[in-house]
Amino acid sequence: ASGEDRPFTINWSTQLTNIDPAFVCAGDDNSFASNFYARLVALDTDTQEDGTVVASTSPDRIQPDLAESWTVSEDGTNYTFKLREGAKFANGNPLDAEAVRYSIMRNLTIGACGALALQIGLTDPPLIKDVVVVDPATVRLELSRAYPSILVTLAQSRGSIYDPVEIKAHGEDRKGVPNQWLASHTASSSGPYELDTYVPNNHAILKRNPNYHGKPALEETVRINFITSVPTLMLQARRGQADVTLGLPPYVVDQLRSEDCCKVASAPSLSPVTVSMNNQEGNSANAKLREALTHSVPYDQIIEEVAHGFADSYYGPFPPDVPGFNKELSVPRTMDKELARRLVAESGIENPTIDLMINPAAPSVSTLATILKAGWEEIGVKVNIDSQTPTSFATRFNTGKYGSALLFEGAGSVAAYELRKKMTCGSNFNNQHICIDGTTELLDELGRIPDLKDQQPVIDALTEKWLENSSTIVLYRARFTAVLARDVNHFKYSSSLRFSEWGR
Amino acid sequence: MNNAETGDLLVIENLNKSYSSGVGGRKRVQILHDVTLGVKRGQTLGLVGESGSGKSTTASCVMGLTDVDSGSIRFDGRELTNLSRPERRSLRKSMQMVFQDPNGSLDPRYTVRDLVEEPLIVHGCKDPAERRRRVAQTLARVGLTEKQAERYPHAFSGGQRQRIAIARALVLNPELVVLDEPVSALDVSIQAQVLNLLAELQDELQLTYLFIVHDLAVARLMSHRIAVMHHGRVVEYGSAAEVFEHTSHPYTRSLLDAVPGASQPAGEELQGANHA
Amino acid sequence: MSVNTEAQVHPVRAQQLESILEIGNLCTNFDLPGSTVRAVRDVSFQLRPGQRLAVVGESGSGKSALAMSLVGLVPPPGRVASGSVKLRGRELVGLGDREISKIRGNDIGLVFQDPMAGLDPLKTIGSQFVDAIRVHQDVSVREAKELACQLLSEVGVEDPRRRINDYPHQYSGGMRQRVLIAMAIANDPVVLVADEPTTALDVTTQRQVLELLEKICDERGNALVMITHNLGIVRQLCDSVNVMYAGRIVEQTSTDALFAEPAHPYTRALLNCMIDPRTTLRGRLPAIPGSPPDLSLDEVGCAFAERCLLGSSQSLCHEQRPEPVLLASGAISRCHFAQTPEGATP
Amino acid sequence: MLSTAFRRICVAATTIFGASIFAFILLRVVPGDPARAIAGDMATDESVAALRSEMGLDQNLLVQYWRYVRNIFTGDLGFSYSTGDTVTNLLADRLPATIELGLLAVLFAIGASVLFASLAVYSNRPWADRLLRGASSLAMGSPPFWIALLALMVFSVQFGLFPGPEGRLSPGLVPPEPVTGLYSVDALLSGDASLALNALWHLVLPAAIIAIGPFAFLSRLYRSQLRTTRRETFVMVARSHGLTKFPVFHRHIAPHGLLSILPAGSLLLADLLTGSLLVEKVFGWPGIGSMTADAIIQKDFAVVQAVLLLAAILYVVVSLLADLTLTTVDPRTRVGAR
Amino acid sequence: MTLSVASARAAEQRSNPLLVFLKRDVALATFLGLFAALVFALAIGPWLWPLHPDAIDLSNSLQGPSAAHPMGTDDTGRDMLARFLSGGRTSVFAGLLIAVIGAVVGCVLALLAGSMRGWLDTVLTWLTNSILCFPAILLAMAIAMAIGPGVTAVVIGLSIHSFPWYMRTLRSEVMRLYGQDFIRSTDAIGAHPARILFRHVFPHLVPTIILQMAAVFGASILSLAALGFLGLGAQPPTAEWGALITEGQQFFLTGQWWIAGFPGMGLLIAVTLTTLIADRAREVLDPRSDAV
Ligand SMILES: Nc1ncnc2c1ncn2[C@@H]1O[C@H](COP(=O)(O)OP(=O)(O)OP(=O)(O)O)[C@@H](O)[C@H]1O
Ligand SMILES: Nc1ncnc2c1ncn2[C@@H]1O[C@H](COP(=O)(O)OP(=O)(O)OP(=O)(O)O)[C@@H](O)[C@H]1O
Ligand SMILES: [Mg+2]
Ligand SMILES: [Mg+2]
Ligand code: NI
Repeated sequence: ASGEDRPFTINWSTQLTNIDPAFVCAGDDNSFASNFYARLVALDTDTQEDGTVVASTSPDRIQPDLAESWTVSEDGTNYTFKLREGAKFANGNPLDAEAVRYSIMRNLTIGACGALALQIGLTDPPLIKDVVVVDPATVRLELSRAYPSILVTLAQSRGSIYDPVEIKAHGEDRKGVPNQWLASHTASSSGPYELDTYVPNNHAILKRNPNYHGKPALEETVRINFITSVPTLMLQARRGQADVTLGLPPYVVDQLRSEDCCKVASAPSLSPVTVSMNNQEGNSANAKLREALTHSVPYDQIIEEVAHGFADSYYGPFPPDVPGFNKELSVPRTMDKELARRLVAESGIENPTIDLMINPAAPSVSTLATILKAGWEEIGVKVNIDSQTPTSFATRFNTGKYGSALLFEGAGSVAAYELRKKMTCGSNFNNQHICIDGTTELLDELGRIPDLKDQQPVIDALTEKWLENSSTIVLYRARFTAVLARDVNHFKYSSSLRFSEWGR
Repeated sequence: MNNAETGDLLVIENLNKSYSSGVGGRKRVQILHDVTLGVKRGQTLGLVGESGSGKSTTASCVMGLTDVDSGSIRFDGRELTNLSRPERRSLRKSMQMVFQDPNGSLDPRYTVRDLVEEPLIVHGCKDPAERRRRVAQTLARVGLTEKQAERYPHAFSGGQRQRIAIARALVLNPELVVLDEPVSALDVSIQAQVLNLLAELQDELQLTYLFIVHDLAVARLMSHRIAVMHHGRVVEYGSAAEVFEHTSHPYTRSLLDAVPGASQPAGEELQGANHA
Repeated sequence: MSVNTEAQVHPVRAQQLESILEIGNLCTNFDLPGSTVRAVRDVSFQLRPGQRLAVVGESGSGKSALAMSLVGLVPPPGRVASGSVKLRGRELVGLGDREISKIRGNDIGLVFQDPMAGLDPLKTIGSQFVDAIRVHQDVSVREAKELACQLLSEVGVEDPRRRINDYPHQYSGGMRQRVLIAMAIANDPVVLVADEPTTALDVTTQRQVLELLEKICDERGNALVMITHNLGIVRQLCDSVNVMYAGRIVEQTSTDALFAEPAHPYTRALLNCMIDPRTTLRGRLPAIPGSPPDLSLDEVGCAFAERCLLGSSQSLCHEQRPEPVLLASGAISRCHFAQTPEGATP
Repeated sequence: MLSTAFRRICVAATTIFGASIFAFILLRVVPGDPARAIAGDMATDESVAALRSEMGLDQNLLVQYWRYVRNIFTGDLGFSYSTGDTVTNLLADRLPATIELGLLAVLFAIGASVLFASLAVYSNRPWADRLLRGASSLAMGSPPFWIALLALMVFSVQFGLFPGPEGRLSPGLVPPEPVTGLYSVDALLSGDASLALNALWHLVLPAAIIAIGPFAFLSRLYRSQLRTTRRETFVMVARSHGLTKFPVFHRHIAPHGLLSILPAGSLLLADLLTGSLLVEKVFGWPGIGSMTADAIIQKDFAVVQAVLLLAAILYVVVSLLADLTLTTVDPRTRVGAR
Repeated sequence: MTLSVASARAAEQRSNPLLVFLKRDVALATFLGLFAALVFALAIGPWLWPLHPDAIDLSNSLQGPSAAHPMGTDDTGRDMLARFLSGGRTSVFAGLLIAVIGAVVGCVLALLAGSMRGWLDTVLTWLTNSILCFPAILLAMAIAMAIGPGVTAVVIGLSIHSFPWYMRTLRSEVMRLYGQDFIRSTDAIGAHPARILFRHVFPHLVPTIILQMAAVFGASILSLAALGFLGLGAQPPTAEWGALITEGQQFFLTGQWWIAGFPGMGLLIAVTLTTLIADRAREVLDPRSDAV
């Protein structure tokens, strides 16, 4: 079939679980929901050599979106946004300050992932104290402390703005019991697309939103097929039945790159592949052992064989491209068996064993687990691979009830957020239970510095602590890849994918 | 109907038996109606009647293989109908049964010796040598050799199998043997062998037979007394000669007349009798 | 019965001219894995129009196999191995399905032993009847039905017009057998073969069915081959008898001769075994010792020798197979001693 | 007769009752907290507790069971958190796809098994029989998901004869106006023959693969029934009346064979369900099978429970129907039987 | 009754069943031989083929079949022959386990239900029917989902489905046997019910049990593989044929057919052989019946 007589088709290897922006945790869910909701501000973009447009997450380069302009108070705690006049939801309701207030408050109070991002790991007192409607075109965000990266957060799906009227019409939210309707429907769109049809785990059809205040979507209609079978994805990509194929495993991307059906867009992502370890309990609480483990992983081979080159290496609490990343500090660890054996001996644990929790449904996980197991057993660490279904994997991981877990992470795009989330002692969200002396003070200090450049020394100090502690094993940072049909000329990557700037 | 004479080994009085049938077993079909019979010690009672008239059911009741509805069965003066199961089982030492189909009534997985030995084991004969002796003796009595005893029932012809079944019944030296159509499944040429054996054994061991059969000729040949059953009732009961020569019930007459090759019967009589 | 005085002339040839059905050296085998059951062994006889021939013998002697061989219906793995079956001079063995089907039902009617299983339980009596008629007669369904009703009333089914639409399970065993008989004679066959038609029936019903058969043969004048192991039936219904033992016909004789002067020791033994309800008194019965031979083995000598009062002691009987001998009485007997004084006359 | 039917229905009802208890217990007593699953990983403990009481999970099992049954009767099968939709909607969405596939598969299975078994038995050639048995044994032993992969590779990738695993229609085609929910039928109804063909073309390969299991099972059953019937006396009787081989076969032998495979209807259904569970996944078919497979991986209790119950009810109902049909079709058990 | 050929054969067969089977039935002997060879090869796999199923060799990944790796290697360079053998062991062992567990439980319940009758029979029949109305795979899936995926869960799930399956057939068999004259005749000699049950009824169930075990075994390894394929059965790094197919599934279309190809073939062969053996055995055990 030629690409002309069908809608712009995206084949996506994912299983969405929820499309309520306040509720979603996973990156793919976020991306999908992003298409239907406007945000106050937008990220700036760079164009790569291969022509792919990549969003930058630097807080210094935030662009206006629904908010035409904004002012920040001296102490960095009050943000006042001036909204675009006449913006409307797809159903014609006004897209005004009240809608903004309602949406942000909903995300904050729902008690799920949405709140997490906005509140930096549910700190006390909450980061966002209040959202105030000044007039229908003006809204003020009151923070409890300075946090320059709040704009970056608002530029992503957590800043989604939806129609309070329609949500209320479909059942109020109650605490802990979310509006079930929103889980598989979208409230009237404020974003570039409207959701026309949605068959979970099967397909969705997106229609251009004529009332969108920004640049109209490139394609009138976008069809998204949710296909998890790799052969299907590959076959359809080959036959030109999909314009964009997302989520293909690297070896398939590698293979397709060499065929003339398609081209490959790739961009540095914020998705590290790590082995998270419980820093407080079990054998993995032993820092020497953790360090030993980091030194007996065949990094090069993994990047070569598993990631097929679509990866970069680094070692640190957050990946490159997150503002605040320090290249000097984040030197990748290397395979050194001698060192590793010595470290195991120093750890004082006899016949160490660790449990490696995996979710075998995710691509390449089995392969990675196999490689890790082999590598670690060589230095005398016995590995029990513990397979879990996606749900119980997520539950166990998020509640911190695991030894170590192989994980494809989606990192936040804000360094301070990442550090807080990962290093705050006793936080529910510090699911690795990393608690190092002195970090609390450093984190507090970080919260008092309004400017990113001034934050850097503190970030570096925290990073060093993290490194010393060998808190996590970072295997690599995966590059985002998309296989595009030959005639797709517009493609933009950001951590919350929006399809509106994709097209032929 | 004659009442059972006193001094009979087995006395059946007013036996009633019904089976449940129909939806959820709600309907009950009465199979036996007030059956009253007696078997004299050392003699044979022939029980004849067409198929489904309740002959086998009577035998089952006597053996205690099914429960009765009402009535009494006395064996050697002992009431059987209210016995407990273990008592009933131990009583079977002196009552045994031979079934119609010699192929079906012998467990094909047992050798002849095991089959004949089983009643002894069941009734607590612990001494293997003693058991062996009695098995050998019984087998010899029914005309089977020691060598044949090691074979399985399948290796025998129908007549021989029926001998095995008889040996199994006899090994406990019972007083009463219930024979449920023991020759009906056999060919004429073999039938005589078994009938002869049964007659011999009765003379020799003073056995009492309740002999169920539907062949009138055989009944007459073997029985001292005959009872004719029809639709669950005893319609005729008396000594063999009485029943055959002075047939009182029309059904018995029709049975007698229907035997092919016998003298030609009158058609009218037939019409009247056939309402089955 | 014409008696041929030339003792050594083959019996088949002797009555060739007038016979309607002629069976010559018929052998029927069941091929089992590893062995062959030779159920019918070298059987020859012929049937004249109107003759009523009984085939008697104990169970497993090959009676049914013989009956089936006549119309080529031996169930697999059985097959007619050799020999011929000639109907009015036309060879039936080896005919194709289509050809022999024209004979079945039309020239040779067959009645089976088990009336309960003989009718398709899913089809009405009428439709099965119509099928049976229309294969041979070019009539409409209506006419066929009409004919069927006539036949049914002829065999004593009351209210045939209503009952013809009934299903077989609505008929009693005796009535089913009547229906089967009616179907078998629907196309006026010249030969009616009845394979133990009454064995499965009650004594009283048995008698009625026999009378029906007798009536039919009287009225239609067809030949009858009656297979039975009941000598009483033979006496009542048939004029001549073939006695089978272990797949062979050991005696061919007339009914009268059979009862008066049985020629073969087996026949005599069989007669002895009959228990007459009117005359016999309790006592020792003359039994035939032993049991019939295994038909998958080849017989050496006379198959009956083991059990024979005469032959068990004779080495001749154990070593040499007896040939059929024509006796003065007109009977043909397969016994070495058929003509000895003891054998020829009682 | 009526009371027999009534009794069968009662038995069926108790069976379904048992099955519902089983399904309920299975997914309620075992470890794992449905509320946690629904509320999401990041949910706070209070919100999970709130949801628990909302869902009635804090009540005793008997009450829970009662609620569960009551909900079923009001058409509320629960909420599927993994898809964010009610289970009732999901089923309504996906059932037609599975039904369409299943119907064609049944057609294939019955057609092929009746045809081949008839041929093998009718021809009475040992080699034909051996071939049939070999084929059915092979079919019995073939893992459907693997065959599906193979078939995809051969027919779709190598030869391009059939579409790839792209669902019910070629991408971009608009589904017909729903009437029956079966695309091929609906397309015909709306007069779009090429759309109907496209739908059929997508159906053929998965349906054929799903049919393999039922084919194995049915062809064996039918063959053995034919062979048993062939030995029946009434067949010999019909032959003795002069009917030739073919009329006897199609008038007497085949009806008995067909009648006797009727009771196998429910087993066939179980086979079909199993097949579609696996094959739909490979073919990306938007039906119940792939939905269930996903739901199980996602630990989506509500969906699994609903599908379990649905399968049980279907099974019982189909066997009941088969039973009742058998009693009406078979004259021996029909009204008026003496 | 004459001493027919069939019964003579039956007698002969009882004297030494296996030998006589094999002598008479070349096909059965062949199938049994092949199956035995397969099982034997799987059993002695580690000695037969020295490579370890979990030993990775990244420099040798995705190699096609060769002398060094007769079944090729997977994406981490593990030897597929070693994995095939180890996977087969899992499959076959789990299949056997399910067949045996089901047989034991089902047989005990069938004997109970068939001999006691009454309410016990009613309850057990109800239980049987209630469980059997779920398709086996669905039930096993639900159980695996409830107690967490893995071979154990699937074995439990499939056993829960297999025991009623045994029970249903065995119960009716027990009922049938109790109606038979040889059981009644044993009752008539005064034998204790327990003796009748264990010495007479049970031995007659054995052929049925064996045939059913063959069927359950075949169906179980297929179901096991199906669940492995769906990600609920054997979990990595355990090799199991179904799971191997899943692992290889993604490579099927890129040309590395051997990863999923051989395990699928293994399944096909093992189950087909089981079916064929059961068929033939049924014929030999009961020459009149046709295989269903
Ligand atoms: N277990 C049972 N349940 C219901 N009805 C039964 C049962 N056993 C026997 N009957 C019925 O009881 C009646 C008498 O049966 P019984 O076996 O006593 O007859 P019979 O005289 O021995 O006949 P036959 O000569 O055929 O052996 C028959 O109508 C039979 O259908
Ligand atoms: N299908 C078969 N397979 C193998 N042997 C068979 C088959 N049918 C019949 N026989 C054998 O052929 C021989 C003759 O059988 P046939 O049925 O002709 O005997 P019969 O005289 O009719 O006996 P009955 O009086 O019992 O009907 C028997 O030894 C029997 O075992
Ligand atoms: Mg009886
Ligand atoms: Mg016969
Ligand atoms: Ni009467």
